[in-house]
Amino acid sequence: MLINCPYCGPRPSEEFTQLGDATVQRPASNDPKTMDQWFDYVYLRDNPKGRFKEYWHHGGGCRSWLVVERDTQTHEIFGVTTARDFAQDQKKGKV
Amino acid sequence: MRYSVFSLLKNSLSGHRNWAPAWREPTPKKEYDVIIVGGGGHGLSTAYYLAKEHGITNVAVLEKGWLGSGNIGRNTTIIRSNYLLLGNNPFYEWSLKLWEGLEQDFNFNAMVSQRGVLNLFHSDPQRDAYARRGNAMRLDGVDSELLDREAVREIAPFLSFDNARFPIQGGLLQRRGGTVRHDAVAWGYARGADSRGVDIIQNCEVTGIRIENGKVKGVETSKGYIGCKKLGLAAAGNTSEVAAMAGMKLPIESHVLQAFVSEGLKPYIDNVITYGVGHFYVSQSDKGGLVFGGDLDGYNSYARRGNMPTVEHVIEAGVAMIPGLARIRVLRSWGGIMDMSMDGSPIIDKTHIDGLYLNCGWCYGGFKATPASGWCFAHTIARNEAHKLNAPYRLDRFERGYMIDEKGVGATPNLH
Amino acid sequence: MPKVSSAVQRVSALADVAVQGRFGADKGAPGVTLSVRHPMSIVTVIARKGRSDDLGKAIEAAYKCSLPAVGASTGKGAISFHWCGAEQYYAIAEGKAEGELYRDLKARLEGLASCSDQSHGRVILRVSGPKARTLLAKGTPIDLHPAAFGPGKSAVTQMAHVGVHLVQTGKDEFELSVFRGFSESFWEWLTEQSEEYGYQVL
Amino acid sequence: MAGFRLDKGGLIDRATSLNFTFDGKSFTGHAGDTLASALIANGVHLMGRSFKYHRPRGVIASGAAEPNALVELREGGRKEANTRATVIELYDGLAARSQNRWPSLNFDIGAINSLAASVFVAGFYYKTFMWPKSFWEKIYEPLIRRAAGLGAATHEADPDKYEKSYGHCDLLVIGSGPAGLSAALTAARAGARVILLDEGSRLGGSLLSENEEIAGGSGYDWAQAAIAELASLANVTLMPRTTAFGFYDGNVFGALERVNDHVLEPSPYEPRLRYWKIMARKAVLAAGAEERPIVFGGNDVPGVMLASAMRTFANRYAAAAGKSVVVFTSNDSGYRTARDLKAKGVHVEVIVDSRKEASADAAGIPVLKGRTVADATPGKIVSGVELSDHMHIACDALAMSGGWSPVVNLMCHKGAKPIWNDRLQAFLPPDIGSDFVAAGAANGAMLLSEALREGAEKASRAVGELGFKTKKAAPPPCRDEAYAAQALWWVKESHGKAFVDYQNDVTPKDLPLAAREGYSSIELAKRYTTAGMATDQGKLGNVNAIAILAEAAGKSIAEIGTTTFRPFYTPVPFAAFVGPFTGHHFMPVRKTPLHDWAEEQGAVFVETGLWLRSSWFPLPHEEGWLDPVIREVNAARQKVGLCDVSTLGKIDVQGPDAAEFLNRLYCNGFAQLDVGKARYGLMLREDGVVMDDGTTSRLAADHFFMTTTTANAAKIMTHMEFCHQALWPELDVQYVSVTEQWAQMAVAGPKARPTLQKIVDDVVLGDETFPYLAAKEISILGGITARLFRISFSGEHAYELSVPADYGNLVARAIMQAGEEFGITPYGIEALSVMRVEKGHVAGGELNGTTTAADLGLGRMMSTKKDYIGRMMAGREGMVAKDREAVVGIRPVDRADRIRAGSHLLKKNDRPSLANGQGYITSVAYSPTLGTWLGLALLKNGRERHGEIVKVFDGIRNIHMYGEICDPMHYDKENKKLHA
Ligand SMILES: Cc1cc2nc3c(=O)[nH]c(=O)nc-3n(C[C@H](O)[C@H](O)[C@H](O)COP(=O)(O)OP(=O)(O)OC[C@H]3O[C@@H](n4cnc5c(N)ncnc54)[C@H](O)[C@@H]3O)c2cc1C
Ligand SMILES: NC(=O)c1ccc[n+]([C@@H]2O[C@H](COP(=O)([O-])OP(=O)(O)OC[C@H]3O[C@@H](n4cnc5c(N)ncnc54)[C@H](O)[C@@H]3O)[C@@H](O)[C@H]2O)c1
Ligand SMILES: Cc1cc2nc3c(=O)[nH]c(=O)nc-3n(C[C@H](O)[C@H](O)[C@H](O)COP(=O)(O)O)c2cc1C
Ligand SMILES: [Zn+2]
Repeated sequence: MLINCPYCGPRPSEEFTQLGDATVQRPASNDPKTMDQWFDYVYLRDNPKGRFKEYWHHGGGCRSWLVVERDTQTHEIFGVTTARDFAQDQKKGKV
Repeated sequence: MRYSVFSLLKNSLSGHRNWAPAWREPTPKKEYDVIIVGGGGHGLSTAYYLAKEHGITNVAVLEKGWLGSGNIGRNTTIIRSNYLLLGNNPFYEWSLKLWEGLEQDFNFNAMVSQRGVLNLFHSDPQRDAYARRGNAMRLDGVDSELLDREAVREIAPFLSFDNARFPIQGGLLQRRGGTVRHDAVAWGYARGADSRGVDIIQNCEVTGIRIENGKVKGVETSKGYIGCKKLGLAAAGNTSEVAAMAGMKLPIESHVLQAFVSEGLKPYIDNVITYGVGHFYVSQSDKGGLVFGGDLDGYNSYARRGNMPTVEHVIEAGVAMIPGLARIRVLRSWGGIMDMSMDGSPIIDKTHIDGLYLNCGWCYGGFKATPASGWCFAHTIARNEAHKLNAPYRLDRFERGYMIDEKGVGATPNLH
Repeated sequence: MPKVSSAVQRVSALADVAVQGRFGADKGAPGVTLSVRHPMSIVTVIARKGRSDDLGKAIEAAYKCSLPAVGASTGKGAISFHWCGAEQYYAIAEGKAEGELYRDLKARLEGLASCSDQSHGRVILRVSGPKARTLLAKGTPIDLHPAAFGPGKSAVTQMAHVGVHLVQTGKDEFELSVFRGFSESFWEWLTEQSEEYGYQVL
Repeated sequence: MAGFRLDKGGLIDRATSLNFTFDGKSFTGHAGDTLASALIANGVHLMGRSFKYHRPRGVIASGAAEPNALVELREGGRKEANTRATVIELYDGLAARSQNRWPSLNFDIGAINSLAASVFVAGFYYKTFMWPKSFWEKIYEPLIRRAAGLGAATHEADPDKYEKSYGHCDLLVIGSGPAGLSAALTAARAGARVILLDEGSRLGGSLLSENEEIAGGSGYDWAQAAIAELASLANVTLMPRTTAFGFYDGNVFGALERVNDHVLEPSPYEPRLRYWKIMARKAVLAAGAEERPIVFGGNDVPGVMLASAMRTFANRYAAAAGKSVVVFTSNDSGYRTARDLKAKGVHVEVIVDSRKEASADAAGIPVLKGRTVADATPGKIVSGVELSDHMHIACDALAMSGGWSPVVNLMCHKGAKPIWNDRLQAFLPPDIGSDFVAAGAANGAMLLSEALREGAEKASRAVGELGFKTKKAAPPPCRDEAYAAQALWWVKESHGKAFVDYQNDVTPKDLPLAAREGYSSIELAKRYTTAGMATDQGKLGNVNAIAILAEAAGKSIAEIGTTTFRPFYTPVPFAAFVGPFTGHHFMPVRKTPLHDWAEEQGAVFVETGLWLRSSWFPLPHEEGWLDPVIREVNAARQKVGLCDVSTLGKIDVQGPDAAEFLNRLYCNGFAQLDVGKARYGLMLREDGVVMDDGTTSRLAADHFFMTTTTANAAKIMTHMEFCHQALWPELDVQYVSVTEQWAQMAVAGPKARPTLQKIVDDVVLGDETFPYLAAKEISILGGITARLFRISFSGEHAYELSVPADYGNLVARAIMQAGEEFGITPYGIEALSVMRVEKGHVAGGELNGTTTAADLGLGRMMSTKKDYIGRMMAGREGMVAKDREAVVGIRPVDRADRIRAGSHLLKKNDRPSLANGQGYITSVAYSPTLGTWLGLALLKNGRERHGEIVKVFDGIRNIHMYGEICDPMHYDKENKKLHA
């Protein structure tokens, strides 16, 4: 598998590690009433068959966290952004 | 038709033209008492024990592909009960006990081979961890032995003792562990279930679950709607997808695990041996191929195939452990989809939906569980309550903070 | 600060390992030439949030050389800058006093970047010769063909299970830097892989 | 013709004779031969025995698909099993042995299995061997295992070298026949970077073995010219002896180059094999087509072979398969063999063509149309054939052709299924997009002109998509051989044993049996009969198996479909995937900056992750590990010790938000830490479990120096990057690993201060000037930059000193010198561990990935005033339950007993059972300070059980005793020594 790192260009997956779903958001509150949200964030997964946005870490390269959109059935990759940009968009409600 | 030497000889006289099918190819009935989704090891054994232990025979197993096409047909066939934690150990030991009498029970030679499982260790902390594990087994009377380097050498003199990057210090041995001919397990259970009246329906994909007033009514399938009173999910790597049909979101991710087989060889390795520093485990099939595997590819996947980095990782570890492998050729690689749970342990439980039961989260260790999983799941479905053995495998354990995490890596399924 | 006594010498991690000479296959001129650059001054420079442009200007002003773009190197005289991650650079210089480059950068880039001295943490190896590219292709997945790489390029990658910062410094000349602790192991790999071409250690 | 070697022609070098042995017998061949062609030229046909029935077998094919002629090759650590005689190039000194036979190839006892063939049908073993139960492992299985398998492999290590390399290209061309050459030429002329590879020893594909005409000359000459042109271009890499074995995501191809497999031993410095990962922007599969055998009685008798193989042996290797040949074909290509053999002076008795209508040129050889061969006479060499109408024809070789199957394998490796084509009676490659396309015979283009045209067209389109402009050029003119095929799978009139899958001895009766018993899908039938599961992976037999099963199941071939194509196209040696990372080079070794010093001090090193760490420093008279460890502990407790702790993870954390960042990472507070101070910090995972601990010091308002445990250093760095980049990108914080920049040493003991005082510049190490938890950048030895911390893992008055790594050994020596008068002693991680256990400091054994801060007795560190990773999940019911296991101390009741880590704890009077388990011992040490073994344990509700006597269960070592639970801090509870 080749991942096109926005910084380093296409690199094989041996330089990366994957962490899973990037669409879940860490809840902002520590209020016990938000426990359900936390549980959802830490434990539950949509686990889709098909398009999936996921975190990858370019540990064997520039050490950036990336968000890769990939098909979990075909492994086709549609796009890669940095986790930083993704998070900022997420916080602005864009994703 | 009972299988025996005599039936074989008798049939050979008639050119083997009179063998009865091992299972029927029935058309689905309108309704069943119990429908099991998934014709893998767990689904088939569940049906078998529902019929055999609970007398529930109006049962269908729905399989989207061919019988045994899932992980039961693609695993590295290792069975053992060398678990550490209370939630796991008694369950897997019960499974091993069932394996020990299985073939006579279902009249099919699945080649249960208790050739011993040896886990190597290479450091003091690893030794301590294995001592802890071995002691957990001994507490319940399960066989386990802690071997030192010389004792390991006696069993497997061909391991890399000399020029190793991580010298072998010893190993944990469970002699009752071993291997089983994987496909035959599916076939034996299918035949056993079928002969007790269970309908095994291949090429029948479940595409929807009908629920009314919080109660299961039936399933939509590629062969039309089929009603049922109870529905058990045993869809392994596809559990999330099927559970989503009932509106459930699970603590599960699907990951690919690869396995490999070498060209056929004369007897080369007698036991199952696992490496302690890289991910590698190997045994030799009765056909002569070295069957081996390693770690997950490390990314979510529903494709039953992996990529080269993992192939290299696994095989590098293999030769680090057994240098003699170098010139042996790897024949074939394939993959299976694991339902990786968030603590590495399975779930066998009722759900909040009346009549819907869940069996999933087997990660890469569910083959050895096949008998006990079916046995416990059948119990749970028949009695509508968990058996003592599967009581810890509750779905709500994550929410409540009672994980059964043997590896201690937390909610990171690709590390389990 | 008192002067470091002359008896106090930096010792390269490869001091005993990188022995000079001609090794490997004897096919005429060596296919690759290897050397250890030591002692060097190396400093990680990481831009403060939103200060990349100002950092570029400050570097420009202080060292008469621009901050490199992603995947590139720049250099002027004794100092060079190499991209090594998001808004992250190695400043590398030769012939400086202990800690001098670090103190210098830290003072000049106050508020614009965070600097950490890595002079001892990384070992820089030079690889050159007609087979340099073929040799490195045994380790890195980066396409080093002139159409894709070339002098002035800087990349971070992995070779032989070890993280490597890779810079092309000339047509057939590269510099690799690796963590000090791995350098001996990496050197063993590098020299073993060079054997078939014949190699010279300077 | 002398023997079976043809007088003229072929690509062998008659001037170079090579000696070799087969089963100990000496033979001679020529350069350019394969082992198979050389044996055939010597009149040897019997080369192996089959898997189940031990049938005598000879060569069937001439290349990679060969299922029968497998041999053991080479000796010692180089010995390899199952090598195909058809692909191993002959070299001088080659020694091969036949396999799976006893006592000899000629007389093999195992052949009696044939007598019981009527019982040994598909799946018989599932129905038998169940009684008595105990016989399986003792008797049946060992028997089966010994009978099964093929060659015997060595357990010795391989002395050869292996390499890995990456390749890059615009266009990868797999196969160098007419289609591949024309693809490569087209792309290369347009300036694209091309890699052309072929598994053959020479490039040229079928043009090396067929009589073709291209551009007015021979196909061979055209190929040579094309190869010469390609070789002259800088943008082309030619790779003969290279097999593309797998197609992976991202258009990455695995390939295996046999650099030195055609010689007795690789020359020094050179690898035997090179494993390639080729990243191709585009790729063309020009892998040709494979001829199919026909299933009839005795289709495995030595002397029966594929028509194309017989042709190849004659044309390329100048080896005649026999003196009187019968050709049996269902398509035109059999005629080609007949003509070529005749032209070479080999007598062809007759062509038997199953088609009633056929118009191919037989060159005057008699043709029996609409007839089929039912049986070849059994034996160790064919002596004649019997047609279905009982006509008998004598011969000593039989060429068969059942049609051609495109080599689609690689295009199906990602799961796409090939598509059945009725006209060609073959499976064609699926359309999987424009990055990887097929051309030539691999694409079902069976004519030479089509192959040449398709190669050019597909390459042109592929590189065109990358922006290269190709010149339109008409393909060179050529002579086409007609190709028309008719289905013929199985001659049912056969009497003798017929084989679908040669190696696994699958017969055409096994498949209907499988269907009858319910194993009717092709995948189930494959597993039940083992058809297609042998070393050739059904390259020859699968289509026949599918067709026979289709008929039995009453379905069409298209409905039945194929089994799944998987890597590896041909089997790949383990060593190839390993490359140089073997033995001691399996993983890189990481050495600390104090390694040389430690070595001087006689350290015994231990692998800790990738690091080598000093575990103890034995004196010459000391044996074992306990004595030195005791001595080292005593020295540190009573005098002063020096320990290398450079492996700790070290991270420079800087920037305006550095404090805030740490505050969110650690469960305890860091925002208020004073400059010049160090603090112990604890990090949780998001699920509330403890992840790591370490001391972090504030060197400046915006500069922290963080340390992590050795084991978690990389993980913590990655975790920080995640938290910063994905969770809190708004923070202005910078951090970088400086683990390798700093040599770090612990100086501990009552004399640590005076020792260090002698080497530091300008700092007075008094309790006021440098109190407990002070942290400062200083200089030592007259100007070496250093960082000094007054922290202690041992519980003694202690310091940690960081100095730039290149000075590490020197500084360590200087400290030794400074401490000499106080009796300074180096201590290793064993002594370090003893002291931390004595002090009850938690480490790896307790931070086991399931313990909470509270379990470790650190619950009060969890701040209630801030958000931090893990805060919420740590509050779940099960995470705060009262009966959780908490850290306690433990000592044997009988102080002479030795407790061991991994022992379980039970209530004093409870029976052993896992359910009764109360916890387990996590760490132990022999404490010279207290004169007893002691340890730490995790015990249910442990904090309230100090003083309780428990049963210590160490069943696996059969050692049982009683232990006394106590405070984990075994020693100096008041921390007097720390502050001394
Ligand atoms: C490479 C590999 C190696 C392994 N090694 C071992 C090992 O050595 N030891 C061990 O103990 N375990 C091992 N395992 C794990 C073990 O194989 C699995 O945990 C276990 O087989 C899972 O249970 P199962 O047999 O019921 O699953 P499966 O056989 O996967 O059964 C699930 C079935 O559900 C079907 N299904 C899914 N969705 C639907 C639907 N919508 N409708 C109808 N049917 C559906 C699937 O087609 C499948 O047949 C390994 C797994 C793999 C892949
Ligand atoms: N009737 C017949 O006799 C008949 C039938 C089919 C094809 N043909 C002829 O065969 C020729 C086909 O030409 P072509 O170029 O398509 O094929 P080819 O057979 O000439 O070349 C294919 C090449 O691919 C190589 N190859 C296959 N798999 C490989 C792999 N995985 N890695 C590396 N190399 C691999 C083979 O070694 C071979 O050299 C035409 O001339 C056609 O007329 C004849
Ligand atoms: C224990 C075991 C042994 C196997 N042995 C062989 C073998 O000898 N030959 C072979 O071709 N495949 C063998 N396979 C692999 C199967 O052919 C097949 O690849 C695997 O069951 C996955 O199915 P799939 O490739 O059809 O998806 C084996 C598989 C397993 C699980
Ligand atoms: Zn990158």
